[in-house]
Amino acid sequence: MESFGYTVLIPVILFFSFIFIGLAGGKMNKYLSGIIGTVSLLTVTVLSYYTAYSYFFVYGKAGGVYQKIIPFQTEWLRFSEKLYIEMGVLLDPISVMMLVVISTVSLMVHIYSIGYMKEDMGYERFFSFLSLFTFSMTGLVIATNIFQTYVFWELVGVSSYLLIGHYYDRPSAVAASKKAFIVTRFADLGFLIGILILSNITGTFDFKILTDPDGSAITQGSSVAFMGLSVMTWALILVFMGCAGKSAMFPLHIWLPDAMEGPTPVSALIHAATMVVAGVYLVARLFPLYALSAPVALHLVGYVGAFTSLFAAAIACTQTDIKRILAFSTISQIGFMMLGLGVSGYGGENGLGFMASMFHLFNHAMFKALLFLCAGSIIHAVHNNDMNFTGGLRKFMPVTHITFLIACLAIAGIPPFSGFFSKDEILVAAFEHDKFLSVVMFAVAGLTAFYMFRLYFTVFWNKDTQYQKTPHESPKVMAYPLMFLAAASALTGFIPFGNYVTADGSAVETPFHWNVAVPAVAVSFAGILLAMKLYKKESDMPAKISSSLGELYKIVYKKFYIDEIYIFVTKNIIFKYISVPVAWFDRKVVDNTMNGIAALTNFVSVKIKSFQSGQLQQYAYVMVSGMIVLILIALYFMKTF
Amino acid sequence: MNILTLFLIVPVLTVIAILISRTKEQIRVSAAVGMGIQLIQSIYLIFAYLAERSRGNIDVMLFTKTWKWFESMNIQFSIGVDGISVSLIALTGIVIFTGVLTSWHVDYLTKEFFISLIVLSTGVFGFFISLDLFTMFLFFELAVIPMYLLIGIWGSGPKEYAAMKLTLMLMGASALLLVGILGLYVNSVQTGNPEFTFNIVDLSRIDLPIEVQRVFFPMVFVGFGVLGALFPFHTWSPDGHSSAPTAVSMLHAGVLMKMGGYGCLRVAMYLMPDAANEMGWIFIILTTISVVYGAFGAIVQKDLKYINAYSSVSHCGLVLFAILMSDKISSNGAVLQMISHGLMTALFFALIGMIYERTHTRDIRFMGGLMKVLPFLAVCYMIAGFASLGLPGLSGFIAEMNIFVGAFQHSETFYRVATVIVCSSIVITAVYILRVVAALLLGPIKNEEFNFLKDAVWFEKASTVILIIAIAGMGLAPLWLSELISESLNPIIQKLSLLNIY
Amino acid sequence: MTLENLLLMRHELVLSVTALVVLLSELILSKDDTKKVIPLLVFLFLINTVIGFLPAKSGELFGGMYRTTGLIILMKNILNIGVFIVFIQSAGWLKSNVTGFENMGGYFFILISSLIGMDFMISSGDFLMFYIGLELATIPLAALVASEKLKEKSSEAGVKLILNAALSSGILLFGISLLYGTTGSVYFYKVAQGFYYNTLQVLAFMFIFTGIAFKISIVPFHLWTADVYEGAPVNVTSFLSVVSKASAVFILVILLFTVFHSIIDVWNDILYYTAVLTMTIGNLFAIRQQNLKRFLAFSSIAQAGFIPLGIIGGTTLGFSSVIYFLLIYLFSNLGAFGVVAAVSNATGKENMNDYDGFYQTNKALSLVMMLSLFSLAGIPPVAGFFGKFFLFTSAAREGYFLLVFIAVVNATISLYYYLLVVKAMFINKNENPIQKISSDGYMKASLILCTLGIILIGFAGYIFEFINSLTFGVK
Amino acid sequence: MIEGIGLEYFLILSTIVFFTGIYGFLTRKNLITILMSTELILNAVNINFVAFNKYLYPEKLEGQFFALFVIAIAATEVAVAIAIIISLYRRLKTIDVEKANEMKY
Repeated sequence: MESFGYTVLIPVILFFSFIFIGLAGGKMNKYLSGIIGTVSLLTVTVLSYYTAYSYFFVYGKAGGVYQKIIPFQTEWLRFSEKLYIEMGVLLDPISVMMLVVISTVSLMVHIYSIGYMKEDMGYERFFSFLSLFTFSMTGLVIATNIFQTYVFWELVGVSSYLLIGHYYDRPSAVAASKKAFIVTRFADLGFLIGILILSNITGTFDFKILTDPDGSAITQGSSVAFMGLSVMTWALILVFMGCAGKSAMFPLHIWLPDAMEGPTPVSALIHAATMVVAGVYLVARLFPLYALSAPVALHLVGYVGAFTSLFAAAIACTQTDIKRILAFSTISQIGFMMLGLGVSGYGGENGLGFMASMFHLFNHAMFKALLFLCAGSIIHAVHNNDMNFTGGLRKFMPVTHITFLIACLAIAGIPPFSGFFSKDEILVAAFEHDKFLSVVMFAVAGLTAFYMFRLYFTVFWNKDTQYQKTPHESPKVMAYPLMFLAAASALTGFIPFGNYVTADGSAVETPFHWNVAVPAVAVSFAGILLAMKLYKKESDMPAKISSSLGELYKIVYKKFYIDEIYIFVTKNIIFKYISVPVAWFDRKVVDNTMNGIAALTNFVSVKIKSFQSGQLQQYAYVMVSGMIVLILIALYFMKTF
Repeated sequence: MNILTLFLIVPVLTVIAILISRTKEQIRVSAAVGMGIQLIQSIYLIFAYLAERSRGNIDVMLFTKTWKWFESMNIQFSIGVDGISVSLIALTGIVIFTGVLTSWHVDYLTKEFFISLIVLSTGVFGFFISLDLFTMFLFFELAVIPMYLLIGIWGSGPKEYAAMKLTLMLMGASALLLVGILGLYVNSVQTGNPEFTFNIVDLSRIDLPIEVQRVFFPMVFVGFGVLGALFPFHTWSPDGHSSAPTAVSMLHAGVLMKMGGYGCLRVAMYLMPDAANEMGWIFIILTTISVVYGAFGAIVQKDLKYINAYSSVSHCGLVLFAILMSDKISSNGAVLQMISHGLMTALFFALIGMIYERTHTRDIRFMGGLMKVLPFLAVCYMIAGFASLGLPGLSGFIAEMNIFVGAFQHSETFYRVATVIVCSSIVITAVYILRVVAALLLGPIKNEEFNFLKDAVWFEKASTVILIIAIAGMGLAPLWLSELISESLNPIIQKLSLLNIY
Repeated sequence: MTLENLLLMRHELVLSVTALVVLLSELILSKDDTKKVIPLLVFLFLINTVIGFLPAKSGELFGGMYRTTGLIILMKNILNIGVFIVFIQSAGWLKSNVTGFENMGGYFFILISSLIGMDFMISSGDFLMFYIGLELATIPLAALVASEKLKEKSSEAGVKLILNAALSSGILLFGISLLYGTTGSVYFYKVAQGFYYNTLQVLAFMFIFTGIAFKISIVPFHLWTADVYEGAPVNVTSFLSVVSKASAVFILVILLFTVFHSIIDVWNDILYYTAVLTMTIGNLFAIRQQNLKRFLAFSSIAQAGFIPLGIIGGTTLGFSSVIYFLLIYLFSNLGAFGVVAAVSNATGKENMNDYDGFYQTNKALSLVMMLSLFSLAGIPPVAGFFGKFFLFTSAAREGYFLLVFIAVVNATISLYYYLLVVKAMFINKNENPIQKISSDGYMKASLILCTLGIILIGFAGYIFEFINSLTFGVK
Repeated sequence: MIEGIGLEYFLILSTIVFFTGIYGFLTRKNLITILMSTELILNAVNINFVAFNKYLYPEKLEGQFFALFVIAIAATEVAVAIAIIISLYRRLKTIDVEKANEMKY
């Protein structure tokens, strides 16, 4: 058995890279910081790959089942004998897989950014925060206990905040970063309370104990507590709330499209490939609990995933901002993953959904990162985010064009690209589990193909736009990551994922269901053809269709007015009807009460001043009458004896 | 010589040194040196304490020393420390030292300023080392009074009003407190204790009748609670903090408000556990309101210091809330929160002071984009903000998590519901912190004149860096501090939980 | 009666000698040299004060009309210290020509006679001696209050004092006559034996209480105080507010503890109500005052309201606290009055507004003033805190928590107006602050003395222990 | 001992005189009259002392001595009071008590 002790270096290297670039970045050559960041990431990637290799192929299995290995653990904060936070490394199939995903995408993004951010003022800051993010994200996935997850959960949130707000002199970026942080923070409140309840009923934070399918944690807290659901169900629903926030599930998705204000590499890394799937990861991490202890919560996960998926896909069809389309597509794809988890059971054949969801997560990371980086490339070339201002770019940017097409095919689920395999398995799982959901997901698959190719055709075909400056292909440092990711998107589908990543660690057979795969591919093709018809050539068809849909189109275009509702709730209700009154109450009522006591004292003081009239006889009068009153009091009290 | 007496002797020597100084430079240097020594010995005290503990000394209080003072009243000058006071003394050492550094530029009546500041800090040090309620009360008032002059003379805005209000409200609170401790004293003759006493250690061995506790627990709790910004007696805080000069805001929010929490824990809860369990719920409601109300109040403020003052109300409310849970984890969290809030609010006020000196306004509506011109201060401000909203890796997170986890272990639903409500403050905190950060530091520069601002100078950098190191150190490696405190909480919690029903 | 016996009343004897020497020396000295009376007097009085501290025996004289104990000697010493400080504070005022005093010897003679009266009053063993002492203490003061011929306020104050005093002593006498009628004696110990719950006797007690409360200026017998304090010369005011008040408190406590102890329940109640009234009314009036003398008058009324907290319950510890409090009060109040006197002598300004920006020009004086006021307000670490704290403690030990609470709240209110003065001196801006005042050595010495007292008495625990050892067994 | 007249008559008399004095003190506007009223009060006291002494405790003369001292001290009091009143008169040109109210509130 190899000790995986070196894995602790993964976050440690990144942390020091962050500190070093952060403190010394301003004082050295600006490109050096990029190099340092990339080199440390390269080291981390090598380590991750090595870990993955030794875990999956050499040491990880015991008795045919992948074990949870904790090579490193140190106590960080002790609450009580049983409740303590440890910082450690937990290796199991999903965390190792996530390490690979994170390090790969992050490395690509680092390399890409060396070129992309070249002219940026905050170059060192950017790389320092990238390191911080990668550190937090790796910390999150290798967490040994739910509190460690929470710690890094918050840290990825803040690095996301910092990176979205990279262009801090742009009010829109500032607003977007704020929104992202606050919305996820609100979701984290649910997560935190969920943790509190979990810790209260199980008395532990440790994942190993919590997720032991034969352990006591599964059976605890199953008594009905509140509104017909068990305590455990409530706890897991609250934890899922946190996941929904981070993974932009409806109705907490509103921050993600705005988060596109950040630099595009950031969107690729954080808001497409890694951080946003943290929610999925966490549900997967706690999957035994969900599956065995609180099936209701798991259903909720599935339904929320399905609904969000459809909802976001519909919106994506109407948007014109390239990055926003990708953002909604991300939301939609994460919905897929959530659904995959939601329709999964624990172990064996039932665990197909889990495995498919993880598989999709893996594939999605590759092709979505690719999409974003391509988008970055496009934006870099044309200096515009809106797809209506682009067209015919295939001539100018061949590499971007091809890689983008591969990614589109992958996301649309066209065989043999990676998306096909994972999406197919999710659909199979859904089909076996819940017919209704599977119908919904078929529709989403079609919509996905449509809107992605709508984007593809509009940008690369369509009209020949006249550009102010002729667009050019991106430099090599940006092109290589695209190529690498394109290769990954094309090929990762062939990985026999079921052998490695499953809910209970033992391999799952992934049978090929023709009755699901064929219709799915057909639907996708239909979507692509429709998009081709509408957008390959410049035409007024799309406009006609949208105007014929009228109000419906507008509602979808306006993203179902969710943002407006949020603004109404925050600005009008919380600000106007809570905060302002609280501030008013504090100043006018509480404070004035205190001032009033002082004023009253003064008032009395003025009122009684006539006693001191300066008249000698009045003094004597008060004296004599005061004496008489005192005498009466004395005599009165005497009677009691 | 008892090491603790040094905490009182050094300030006296410093004051003498300041008195005989001739130039402003000499005054500053002697103040900084004196307070530097205080800082060093307060850090040393932690190690000395740990060494003594590891030597197997299991007394409740270490380094104790008692002098008879007023024998016929059995009033002693009794000092000693446990883990809680040691860590709060370290906090005080840090804050007063950085406070002196931030006041480097005080030009008007420099001598008097530093003397008042040092007298104030002496009161705080004395408060934390006292084991006798009489001396404790003495130092409590000693710490409050210089505040009047400090705010009144060197403050800004409606300083006279604010100073008077702050002083009177705190002294009014001490009226309640005084009656409370006299109540303890008068009822201290019980079985096992033949003589009236103010000594906390002696008092803790007595089981006071519940009727007595019922009367005096609220008095002591409110008395200290006012200093800890207990709703609805917190209104001195926004006015006071906003008018006070930088160092005073730092010390006041950073340390003085902690005396409230410490007193509640050490006197109210420790000495009157029955009443604490019985009447705790009233104050739980008040502190819950404090936490949420303070946070909501902070959202709409426009003055930087007001925002911070309301946030202090919220954070200090959390301290009292946690103490009232009479649970070891949350009490540990309470002490951690005191330290954490002390550090970060000191940092906040220091930074606000520095920014104010440059921009001459504290109104966030007229500011923006300072990140461009004052990168150092801006980054520090953001770090303070993150600490305040409970970012892991900084001190606030540790404290809050201890409080939430601990409070949620309570068996009664009422307490858990209160905990959930209090938890929600983390979101509201995020809202107002980010709002300020966005309005103040980010975005385009609103005022052309701001383009010519100069970033921090050496003493400003020194003071902020010290505070940030402390905040991050506590946030990254919380275990030793938390262990230091929690071991000392044992006697208190034992006393409380012996009587708990669950 | 032997000489040795006569030495029992050495305080009064030495004082009488001093008074006569001063009076005679003025006759001997030529007109231009009259100022030399001051150092002579200060020297003599210092000797007198020191003699007071020499060890002495307890005993009785004149068949029990006069008695002395360690405690009574302590009280007299406290009064001596107070008068000594008042004397050296008045030097500057006497030397300046605003007074209209041709012969300073007269001033000193009158004050010393008043002090002799107080000493006799404290030492009295029967009501006759008590009455004589009381009148001897009061009547000369009235003359002194009215002595500033050039000021109209002065004679108005004199009239108010003498007539009110006459009324109150008439009431007091009526009470004594009733006591005599019901017990058949005017000796304290005999009266105490025949004293019990009897309507007529309680009536008599109330009359006597009124007479003494008038001197302590307890509400509702306080109304003369402010006017008299304002009208009188500053130093006479400080004498009135400190020495005169302290002596009246001493005799009140002695009477309550020895003569009227059997109706402790009655006077506990009476003290309770009057204490609350006195503190509150004193504070409420003090808030608005602009004239510093008048301000200090009301503040001293409020301070008087704290004294019953120590008396109430009738414990020796309370008695010690009262004496301790008065000792501290003496230094604090004289410190404050000293500064007011210094300023008033130099500039004639007595209003609070005049003190705006005082710190800029007169650092030492404002610091003394601040310390004195903080001591009056009961702020640590100065002595006033300890004095008040012990009063509160002794009341609390008797179970009067509500009273203590009211008292502490009143202490907070009093802090407000003391801070107003501090604010004027330190915070308020003023274009033309009072010029730098160079006070004479006497004033400086007195202020240093007061400051030392204010700072040290609190910390020196053995002073309290010493007092407590003397009060032990007073009942 | 006066035949047929009991102690109570003296006491009634002295009480009447006492309250007459107080009444006079409170109502008369002339300072001298007020001063005279205080004399009435003191005289009431003297009546008391002498009467008590004579009727109840004739074996000792405490009461009578007390009365003598009261008379003497009253005389000094009057002397000082009148001196002050004269000094006030010099400035106010009146001895109306209501005019002596410069200091108030």
